[in-house]
Amino acid sequence: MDFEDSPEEAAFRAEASAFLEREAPGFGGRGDVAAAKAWQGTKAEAGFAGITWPRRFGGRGGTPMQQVIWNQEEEKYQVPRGVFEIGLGMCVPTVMAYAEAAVCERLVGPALRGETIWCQLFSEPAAGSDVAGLRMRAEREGDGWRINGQKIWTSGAHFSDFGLLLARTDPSVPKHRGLTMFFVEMGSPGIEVRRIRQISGESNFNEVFFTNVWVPDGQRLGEVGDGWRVALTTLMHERLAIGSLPGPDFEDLLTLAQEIAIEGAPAIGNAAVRERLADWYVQSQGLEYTKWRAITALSRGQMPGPEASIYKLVSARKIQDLSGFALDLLGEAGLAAGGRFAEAWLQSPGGRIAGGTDEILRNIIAERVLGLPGDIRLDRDKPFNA
Amino acid sequence: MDFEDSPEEAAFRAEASAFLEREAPGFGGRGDVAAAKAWQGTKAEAGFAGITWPRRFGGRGGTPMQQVIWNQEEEKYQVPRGVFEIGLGMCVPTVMAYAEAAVCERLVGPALRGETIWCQLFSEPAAGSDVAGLRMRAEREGDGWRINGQKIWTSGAHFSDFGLLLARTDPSVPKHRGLTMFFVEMGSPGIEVRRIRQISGESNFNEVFFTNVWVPDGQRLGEVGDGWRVALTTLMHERLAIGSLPGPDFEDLLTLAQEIAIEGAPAIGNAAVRERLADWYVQSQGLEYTKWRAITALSRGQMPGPEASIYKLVSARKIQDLSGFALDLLGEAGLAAGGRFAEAWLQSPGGRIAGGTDEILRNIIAERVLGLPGDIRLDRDKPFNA
Amino acid sequence: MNFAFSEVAVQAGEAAREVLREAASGAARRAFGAGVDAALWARVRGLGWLGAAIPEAFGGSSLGEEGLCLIAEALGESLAPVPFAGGAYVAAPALLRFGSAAQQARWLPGIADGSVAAAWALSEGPGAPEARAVGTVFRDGALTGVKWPVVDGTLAQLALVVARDGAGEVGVYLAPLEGVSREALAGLDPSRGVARLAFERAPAELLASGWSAVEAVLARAAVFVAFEQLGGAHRALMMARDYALERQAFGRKIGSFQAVKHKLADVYVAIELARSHAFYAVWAMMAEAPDFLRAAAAARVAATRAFEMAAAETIQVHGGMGFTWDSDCHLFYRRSKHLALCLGGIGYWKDILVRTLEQRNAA
Amino acid sequence: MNFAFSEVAVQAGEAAREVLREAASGAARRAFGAGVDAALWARVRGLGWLGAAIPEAFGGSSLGEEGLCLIAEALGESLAPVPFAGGAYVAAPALLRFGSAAQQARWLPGIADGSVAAAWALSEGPGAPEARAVGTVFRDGALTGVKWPVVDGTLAQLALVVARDGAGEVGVYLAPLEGVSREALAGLDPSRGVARLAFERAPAELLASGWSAVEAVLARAAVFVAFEQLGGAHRALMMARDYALERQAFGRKIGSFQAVKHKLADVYVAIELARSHAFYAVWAMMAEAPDFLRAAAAARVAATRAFEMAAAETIQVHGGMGFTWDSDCHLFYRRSKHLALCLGGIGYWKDILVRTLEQRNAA
Repeated sequence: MDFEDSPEEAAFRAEASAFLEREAPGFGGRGDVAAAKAWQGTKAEAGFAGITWPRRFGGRGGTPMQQVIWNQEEEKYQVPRGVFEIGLGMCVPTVMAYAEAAVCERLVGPALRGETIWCQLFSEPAAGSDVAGLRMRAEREGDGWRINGQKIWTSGAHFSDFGLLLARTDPSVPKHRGLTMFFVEMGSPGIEVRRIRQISGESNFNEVFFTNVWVPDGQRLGEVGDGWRVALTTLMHERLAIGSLPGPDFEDLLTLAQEIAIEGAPAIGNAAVRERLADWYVQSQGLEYTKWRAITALSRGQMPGPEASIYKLVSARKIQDLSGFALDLLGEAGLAAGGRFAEAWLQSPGGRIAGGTDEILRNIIAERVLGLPGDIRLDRDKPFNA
Repeated sequence: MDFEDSPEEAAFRAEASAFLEREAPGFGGRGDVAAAKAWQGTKAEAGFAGITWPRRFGGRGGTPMQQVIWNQEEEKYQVPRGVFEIGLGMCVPTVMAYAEAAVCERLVGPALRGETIWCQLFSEPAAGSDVAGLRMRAEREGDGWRINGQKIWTSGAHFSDFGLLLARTDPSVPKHRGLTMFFVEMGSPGIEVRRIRQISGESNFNEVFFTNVWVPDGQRLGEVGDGWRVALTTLMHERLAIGSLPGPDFEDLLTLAQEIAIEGAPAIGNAAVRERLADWYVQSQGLEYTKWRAITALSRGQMPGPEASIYKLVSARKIQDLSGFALDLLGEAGLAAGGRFAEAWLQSPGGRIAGGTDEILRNIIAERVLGLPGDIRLDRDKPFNA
Repeated sequence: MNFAFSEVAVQAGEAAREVLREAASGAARRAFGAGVDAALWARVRGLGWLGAAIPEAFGGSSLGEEGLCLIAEALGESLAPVPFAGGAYVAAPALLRFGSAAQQARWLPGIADGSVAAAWALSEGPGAPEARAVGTVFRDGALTGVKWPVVDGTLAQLALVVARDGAGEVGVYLAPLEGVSREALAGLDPSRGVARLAFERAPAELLASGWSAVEAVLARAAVFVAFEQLGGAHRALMMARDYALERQAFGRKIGSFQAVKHKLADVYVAIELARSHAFYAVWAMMAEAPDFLRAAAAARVAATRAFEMAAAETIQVHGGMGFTWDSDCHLFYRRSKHLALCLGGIGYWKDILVRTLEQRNAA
Repeated sequence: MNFAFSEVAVQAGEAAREVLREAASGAARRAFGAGVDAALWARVRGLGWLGAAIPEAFGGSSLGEEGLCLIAEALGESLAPVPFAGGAYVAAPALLRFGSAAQQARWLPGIADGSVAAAWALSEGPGAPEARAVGTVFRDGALTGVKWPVVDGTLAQLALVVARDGAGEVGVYLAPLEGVSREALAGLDPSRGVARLAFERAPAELLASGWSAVEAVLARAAVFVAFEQLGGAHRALMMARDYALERQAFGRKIGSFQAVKHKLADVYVAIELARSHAFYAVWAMMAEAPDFLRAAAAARVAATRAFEMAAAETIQVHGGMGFTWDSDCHLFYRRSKHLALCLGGIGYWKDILVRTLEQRNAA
């Protein structure tokens, strides 16, 4: 065990760090899309975008470990990068895996340089956890497809240029077999984007309505009817992204408990508060160390497994419980609480749902890690329209 | 709301109380089967056995409320009565519901007077939560049945005279439809009883092996193939018995917390200990008040519903957690702990399983109280031997 | 034994539920920002519910505490955004328990007909209710100090203010709010209003002296609030149940998945335990039972937990739809926290519960 | 970055697991009452595991702490009933950290070859470890006092005894156990022996002075015990998984029910978090990192919770079979509590954890 970089890693870190020190401060704290695009362009120019991507697409052709090192260094700055996470993390890798060279040529470079933004159009009102139950119809018309239906929970659709779209091309076969993957230009006639307002009042998601949208067959990714397999590629990339959920942590609660009094003494002296702090420390720090284990596996060329599902399962619930407990500590004053804990408490129910519900994540762990059977499926072999 | 007896109830309570004051002390603290039989006989003679049972079978023909009042009064004495709970609470009521008058005549009186003890032979090694999956075969032979197979988890089989037996008479039909109910004499040739030792070292249960046991058709209860419906009668009586699980409660923990020190002060001053005490008080006392609500319903002629499943679900887990926490408070000394907490902690896993697992109880609440769908059943319409 | 509500109380509760089904429909959402739905409040005032537990001599209906509890349950179920609690749960019981004849005659009729909305003003910032945190002072017949947050503080005519007299003794004071400076605060539950009240030599008079009086007022209010919480919890559970019976995933109703079934079974259990405690607490209040404070604390702890759990898990069962602004789920989620905090957080009440157990054992 | 065990440590762990698969099979049950399986103990002694983290100069194998951790994991997985911990986890690390050259030379070789079984003698009855609870005194080169329970106290040759000197200062003393009166006590986990030791002017010498030394000894031991707990937890989970894949109910494998799947997923999560903490703690121990005490406390808390949860829920998944004497389930259940208590209960360690966070923030 050691936590030192290898000489190669250290060299890369130094290079990344020097670049960031020079360029990142100019983008610090900015959250707008224009700033994000500019930052992405700056990174791309310097060879720090698409670190593991092939050089022929403008990537660096580097190692997963270099990507981790880059992330560690970039995280030290408040640079705007969230708007690219889905596109560069999930959508464009799928394009690279399935599109012809010419298409890649045309799409990947601009995405990498931050000139275009991608969103993912999978979920539908009637197909959330059960994505394969989606209904959006794509019907052959000439040398393309006519698409009708509705998507939902699409992050960033309102500022995206392209979308990765999963649609049903054959409703007469079982649900997983009648799907096909496309990419679409979000500016196409017939696409309407509506913001969704969440509990917290923010709007991070959209509904996207398709009315007779025409998509040429050249925008198909993979074979007709093979969309589910293509989607699994996308979703695998989602799981690889061991992100962190925003929200207060035990450190914030520790601070609060040192400030607030219970019976005239700081709340930190209260054993019930201490127990919770200990429990949440164990969760948070345990997730952090688990990430280190995954990085170690990555650095040895192993793929992190579905163990990554642990991360969101534990931290989403923790944020809800911790922020709720902080409000409880505030007592009546919590009624008028703005700030970190109140915001987190309002956002936290979404954390337990978006990107895989608690229940789906437990299923993934039980099935893919422990090898327990899948839930009984009555619909697996039935024609979708039966 | 009031908690006073009606005049009739008060009169009954006075009568019961006078009898108990006179007779119960002689049986106090005795746990052997002979004492239990003698106590049951004494009660029967005075008209306090089978309080709600018809007079023609030696019962009192009384009201459910009188039964509750009797239980409240009897509980004040440490009289031995556990060995009759299953027989008089579940088995004999099933006999009364399904047997012919002559058979009832012969069986019910002796059971009520404590001359005979009954046990319930439903569960099998491969049929625990899924009782209807049982395999014990009963095959027609002359004017009776030849029975082979194994039962398990039979409380009191080793001192019982009769058993209520559910067996499969037709394996070619779906599982619930091929069962038939019988009663058997436990002394019949071919029946062998073996004690099962539990985690705690005690033996409260048995395995019962049937090898070519012959049972006359006159010992059948209900129609051939109708055994599942008969069994539901028995199990309904089980749920009506809102018993209490033995084990330490928040009062015991309160006492412990007042005795043990944490950092030089009684543990009761520790907020983490206080929180748990409060939580367990809420559970225990909440169950007690819930029982009062059920009794109120009973006194109005309503049947207590499957809400009674709450009782065991909450208290079994509580006993495990509470006794484990008490051991934690003892610290290293817990390693050598005998006594109430250690015993309860060792017995508690059984409490979460016997008489319906936590999982089955949650299913019952979800399905029968909330009206949610049953689990998907692939076996319901399939022949048992398919 | 009769551990059930009187027929007349049950009827009052059902009538309230019936009225609110329409009258309160959508009201919580309409009240966002305002903290009250004026039309609904007018309706509620007209129905006499505020006086349910106030004697007829003071303009009440003498329905009794049982009736008020079941009305509270109906209000909770419908998320009614009205300034009901301060008068009906806090001020009226406090006046009836501690008030002089003159105080009762002055204030109870207005509370009963809703012309006087009342507010509970204890908190002076973060922390649990406790005597040492009271900085507001009463001197020469007037109060000086800042209270926040005060629920319904912007619109109330009367506040029950916890303050300290010249000798340092804490007590509950009756303070008419004309002339008191008020500032509306943004609340966690925008369908209920909270405010900061700055008393500057504001005229007031003593209602009851001693921290034990403060606790007694809180305990009575906690019982009624527990019924509001039960109502909210039950409704949240039913919403989840209904959605689980309707929503399909993987070719089946999501209510057929054990993850959903067992979650809702656990919520049901929490609600039923809380309901039993609340039943006992109202009986103990009416009977002036010696264990009333403990009973109230237990009801408060159980009901708070039940509503918070029901509201959070209802969102979870609703999935993506559950965390949208347009779903009603978050109205319950917000209200569950509002009610959890409005009389002091759950830790405070757990501590009272254990303290009363210790006192019982010491006695 | 390399957050993984060295190849040599991994091999040592795998070799230990290989040996124990047969050698420890059924041993825990055979040891019931005796608290040790003599044949297995002889085997373990012969394999040199006790000296894994002891320098070769003292007869050890210099495999290092990493290797000892993975051996501990294998021992935990197999429930090996051997007096391993007192020497390998407590005494040897304590001697290496605090011992004089003479003390090391006198005791380490015997610990390494198993001729000296050691025991940790801190507890003097109910309660968490704390200096003020130490009543045993050291005076004129000898100890007087009663320690209980002492794990492996009946068979150990050496005890590390926490006592108080004439000046009232607490310290850790080395006490050979010849002549000390010992009484075997019935244990929660009868496959491990516990005893009451009565020291009456028993010769002893100071190893380390101060409560912080006691904590340092406990913290080192906690890291190794955490690996035993991880091993036990993992095995318990695998037993449940295997049973869930085999047992049928309602026409399907019980492992296809979400109630079982999600329960075991939660157990898995608890184990993996604990494993990550344990990894960090052994690194912090080897690196003498300033946050070692906190790391050890976190590993202890996480591993205790994981093993207790895994053992309890494994019984639940096994249903009726799980609570019979003949099932192995209760061996894990008992051992989980034994390990949870043997270095002080989880509350004590949570408190240390938060204390170290406070100290960090104050610094």
